[in-house]
Amino acid sequence: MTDIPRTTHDGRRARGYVMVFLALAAITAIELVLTQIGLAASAAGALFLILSLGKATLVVMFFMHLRQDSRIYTAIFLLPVILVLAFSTLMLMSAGGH
Amino acid sequence: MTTATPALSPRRYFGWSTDHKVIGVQYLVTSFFFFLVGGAMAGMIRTQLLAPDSTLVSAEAFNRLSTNHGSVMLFLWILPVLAGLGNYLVPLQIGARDMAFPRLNALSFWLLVPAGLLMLASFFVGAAEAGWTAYVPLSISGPDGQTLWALSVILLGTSSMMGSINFVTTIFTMRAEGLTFWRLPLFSWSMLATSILVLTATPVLTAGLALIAMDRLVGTLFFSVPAGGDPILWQNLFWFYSHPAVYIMVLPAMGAISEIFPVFARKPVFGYRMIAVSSLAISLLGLTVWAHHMFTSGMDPRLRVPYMISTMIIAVPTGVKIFSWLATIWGGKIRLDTPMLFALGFISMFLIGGITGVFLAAIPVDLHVHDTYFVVAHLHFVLFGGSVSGAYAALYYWYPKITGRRFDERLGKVHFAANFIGTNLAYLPMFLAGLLGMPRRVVNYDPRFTELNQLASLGAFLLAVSVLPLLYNMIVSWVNGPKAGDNPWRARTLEWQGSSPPPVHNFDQPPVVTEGPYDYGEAEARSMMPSPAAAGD
Amino acid sequence: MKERTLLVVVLVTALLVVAGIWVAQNVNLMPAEASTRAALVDQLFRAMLGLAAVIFLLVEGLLLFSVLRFRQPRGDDGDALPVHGNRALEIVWTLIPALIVIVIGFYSFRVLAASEIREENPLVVNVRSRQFAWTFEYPGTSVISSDLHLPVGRQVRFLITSDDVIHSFWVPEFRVKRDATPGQMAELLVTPTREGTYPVRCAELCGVGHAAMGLSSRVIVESDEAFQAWLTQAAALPADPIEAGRTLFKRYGCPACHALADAGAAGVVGPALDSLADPNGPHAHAHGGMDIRALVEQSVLDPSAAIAPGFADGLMPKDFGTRIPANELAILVDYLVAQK
Amino acid sequence: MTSHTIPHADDFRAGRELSLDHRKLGMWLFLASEVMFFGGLVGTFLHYKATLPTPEAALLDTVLVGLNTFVLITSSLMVVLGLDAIQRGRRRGLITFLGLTALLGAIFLGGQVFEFISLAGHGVTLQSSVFGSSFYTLTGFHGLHVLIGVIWALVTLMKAARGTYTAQEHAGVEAFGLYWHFVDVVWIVLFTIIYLI
Repeated sequence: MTDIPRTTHDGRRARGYVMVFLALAAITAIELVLTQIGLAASAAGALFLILSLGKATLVVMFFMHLRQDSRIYTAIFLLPVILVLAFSTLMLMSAGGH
Repeated sequence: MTTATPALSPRRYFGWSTDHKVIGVQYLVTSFFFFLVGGAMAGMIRTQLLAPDSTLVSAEAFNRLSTNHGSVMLFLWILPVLAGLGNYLVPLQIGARDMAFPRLNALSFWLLVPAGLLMLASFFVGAAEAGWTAYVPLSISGPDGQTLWALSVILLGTSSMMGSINFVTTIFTMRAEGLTFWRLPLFSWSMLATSILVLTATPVLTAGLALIAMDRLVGTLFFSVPAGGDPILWQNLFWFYSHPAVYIMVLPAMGAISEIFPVFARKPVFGYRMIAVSSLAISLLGLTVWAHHMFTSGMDPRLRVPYMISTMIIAVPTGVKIFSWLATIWGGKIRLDTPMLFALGFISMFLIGGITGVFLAAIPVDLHVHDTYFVVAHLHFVLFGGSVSGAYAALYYWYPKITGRRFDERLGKVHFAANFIGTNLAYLPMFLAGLLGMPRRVVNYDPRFTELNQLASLGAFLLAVSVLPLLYNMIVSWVNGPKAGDNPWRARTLEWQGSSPPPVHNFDQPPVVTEGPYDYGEAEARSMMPSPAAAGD
Repeated sequence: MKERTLLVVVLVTALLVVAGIWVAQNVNLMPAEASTRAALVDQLFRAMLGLAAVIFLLVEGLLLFSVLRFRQPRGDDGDALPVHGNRALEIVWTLIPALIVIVIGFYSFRVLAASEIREENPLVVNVRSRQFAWTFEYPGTSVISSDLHLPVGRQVRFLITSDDVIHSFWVPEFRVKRDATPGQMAELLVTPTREGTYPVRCAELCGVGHAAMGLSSRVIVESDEAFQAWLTQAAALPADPIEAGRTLFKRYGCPACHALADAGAAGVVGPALDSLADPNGPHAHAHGGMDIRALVEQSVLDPSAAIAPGFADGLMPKDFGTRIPANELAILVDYLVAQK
Repeated sequence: MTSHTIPHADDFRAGRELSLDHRKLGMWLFLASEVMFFGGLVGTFLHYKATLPTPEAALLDTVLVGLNTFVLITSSLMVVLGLDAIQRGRRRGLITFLGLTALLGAIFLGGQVFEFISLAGHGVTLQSSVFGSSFYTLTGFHGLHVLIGVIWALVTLMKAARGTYTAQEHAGVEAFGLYWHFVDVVWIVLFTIIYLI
């Protein structure tokens, strides 16, 4: 897969990956702590969704190289994600019409 | 200009081959076999419905016949025949030597065989009898064949998804030099739009079918009402795929029409970009409308109107396509060969399906006609009058390319006449039966609908007969039909520029494309030049 | 040349509009109009039919005209004029269908809203469906009937559910259907406007009896007096207690699951109830010091309390307590206890 | 198997013009369909979470699974470091990191099996309730994907050991990497909707 632009072959990229990893680990730790505190359900729900969105974006952008790859890959990944968000919201909303 | 193609033994069609042309023909022949199986089931159904209280077929057998008639026709005929056409033509139309993943391509065909056998085998253990829609809880308690049916459809979905991964990758990465997206032939555009739908919609049905299979085999409670399971959930999972599925089944046929009209009217396609964009618009809009199948079910009433609106919007790009086709042949020099006849038949019959689709989108009307014979007529006009006529047109149009032979024009016209009359005779009466109160999937009916059903059955029998000239023509002409030459229709798209049938590696040198696929009437324009070396002749 | 084509276009458009209006007013494909909703739906349907006729004639006409007018002249293998597109025309045939669709959408929305207006004091009818029969219950009375009787002119509020798989309650003459989904209660508002007898169809595949289920029940729309008369007659009980008991036994659907020779019942889902009171009969196990009358009443109101050996719990409906008025319960229990 | 693909000048020129590699494009398309497959299961899980609240949900041990999530995130780091290693021509580095990925994947699966056993001990099984069905199906399908990932990691490791991958040509490692990270992203979403909200 020779389409990734070559950056210089030093440890900079590896260090970048470790930084991303630390961020992911930190967010996960925060989430665990938050569960122990016992926040109000609705507030916690929104917060957790944002945190997990953050983690997912980090992995997709840096570990899966979507940041520097062609926009077409991003579009191919985003379309299903948007559809799943819409489908899940509808499934959450419609608890039957009665 | 083209090297002589080495004599290839027909045995290659029966083994594992990674040549997209062999796989294309394997798809076409296998799907045609299932077309005959599905057609036989339709024949039995229409024979049973000749009389209001006939006991020829038992209620249980009738439910199994109608369930599998629908499943076979949709999953084992329409999807594979269009996949076969796409497989054969997309690489040729874009100037590639083969698909991006040849082995994956062969695997996606060979999944079709076990899937088909599984569905037919279900008849021996009590076939599925909950309709092709397999609504729960009825499909949870059905005989073992329902599980085989679910596994068969999962396999077909997997095969369809593999095909789409191949199509999208091939179209994006293997186009010939100079063949930009705005020079891509419209059939390839339609395969691209179709593949987007397949990749986003099929997995959701696969998940739903997995839940049904687990409920039946492992005893999970997804759709067990006493445990709190929700039948509406299955309807959402099912229709999320099954409405895009009907666009998956019509877009390639529309693509074929967009290829045939310019050739037989000797005139460029009208509004090329609008047609290409319409395919994508239909594809994306198609993912937002699924719940218009559930207006009468217990869905959330507040959601009905948004679904009505998004469904009606789809009529606009469909209208754009139909008007563009009309404008294409306006002022043309029309030759009424068989492919053109079927393309014209497609438009006139698909139009009836499309218009009645808007009736069904209007909620108050749908609350009356949903799950009645009005819907049966609508779906047969779009699928049989539409997709199948389109597939027939494509088969006749590309027959010389695939076999190098000409088919018998008279038999083609006989097939068209019988098919056109048969379709209208079979399905127009059903509209009226549905409006007057005949529900769908019934083994017996109110005597007041007798005449309408007899007309419909007559049409169905004519359709059964109409397949004979097609079968005879396709087989006999391949063996000793006259040589067709490389470009009998003098078409300008890239697949017609090489030899017919094309060599195993499609093009001797990578072709260089210098102008659009439909530049008819340009005085100095030459057909899309396959390669610089040939520019001299 | 320009004027001639303009004239032709205007003429053709006028012709199409006239044809569309004629179709909208004269072609009627629907069954009798027997509800307020039917009138509204038929208006919408006829309007759409007129529009459909216009579009159909336009497209099929253009198709036919092109095929005849622009046939390839004999021996002329040349190409036609290289016309690739016409921006104005493409905009027109995108906007006009969009406009038509918006108008239809808005009109449909108004018809939908108008057909779901709640009137006060509707007649409530419970629609219970099971494999393969409809049962209509009139809350506040003990009337249970396989045919639906309705007073003309009064809004009916159907509460629709199913005991097993999905069915779909559809009266074509009312122009509406609603799925009966198990585990859910669906509401449907209909105001009958025309007396007469109409079929009740099942519009969702529900098994081998799907077709039969659509031919078994009818809705009878009648005057209010006739309806009240029917209601009281249906609720009436014979004077003789045993006769009354037998009627109630059948009315509440006991024969579907229980066998009882006296009532000609042959159900096998639940235990047979012949010689129920015989202490050393088949039901001796349950007596255990309980007075037989208390045992029978308990088994009707709370079936799971005592399950006869060899029979499954959870099959017998648990809501008889709310559905059977006290006086009728007493008659029924007396009837059962009288089975020696 | 008749392989007729004679070496041809340049099949994927059009792809390079769009800076697309056909193998990576194929992988992303496959992942798009996987997003929709898990979308169907997530939709089902959320629907029943909304309509059938159950005390059984309280039996879930968020802390244990939190650690398991940490294991999976670490394995994602191993994959990218492995990819970085081969891009710098260090085959040994790739082999080590792939081994660690497979190990961490196995640890994650072990953690899940442990959780399943403890839950089953509390009476929550596939057949016990709708919650049980939807929980085990969703986490089960994800676990299946992790298992396939562990096997794929080991296969890639063996091919690396045979010298299949070089600094110039390591498409197989990238494909595996995309798949593994995708499975990690799916878990990040599942962890949130099952355990956190």
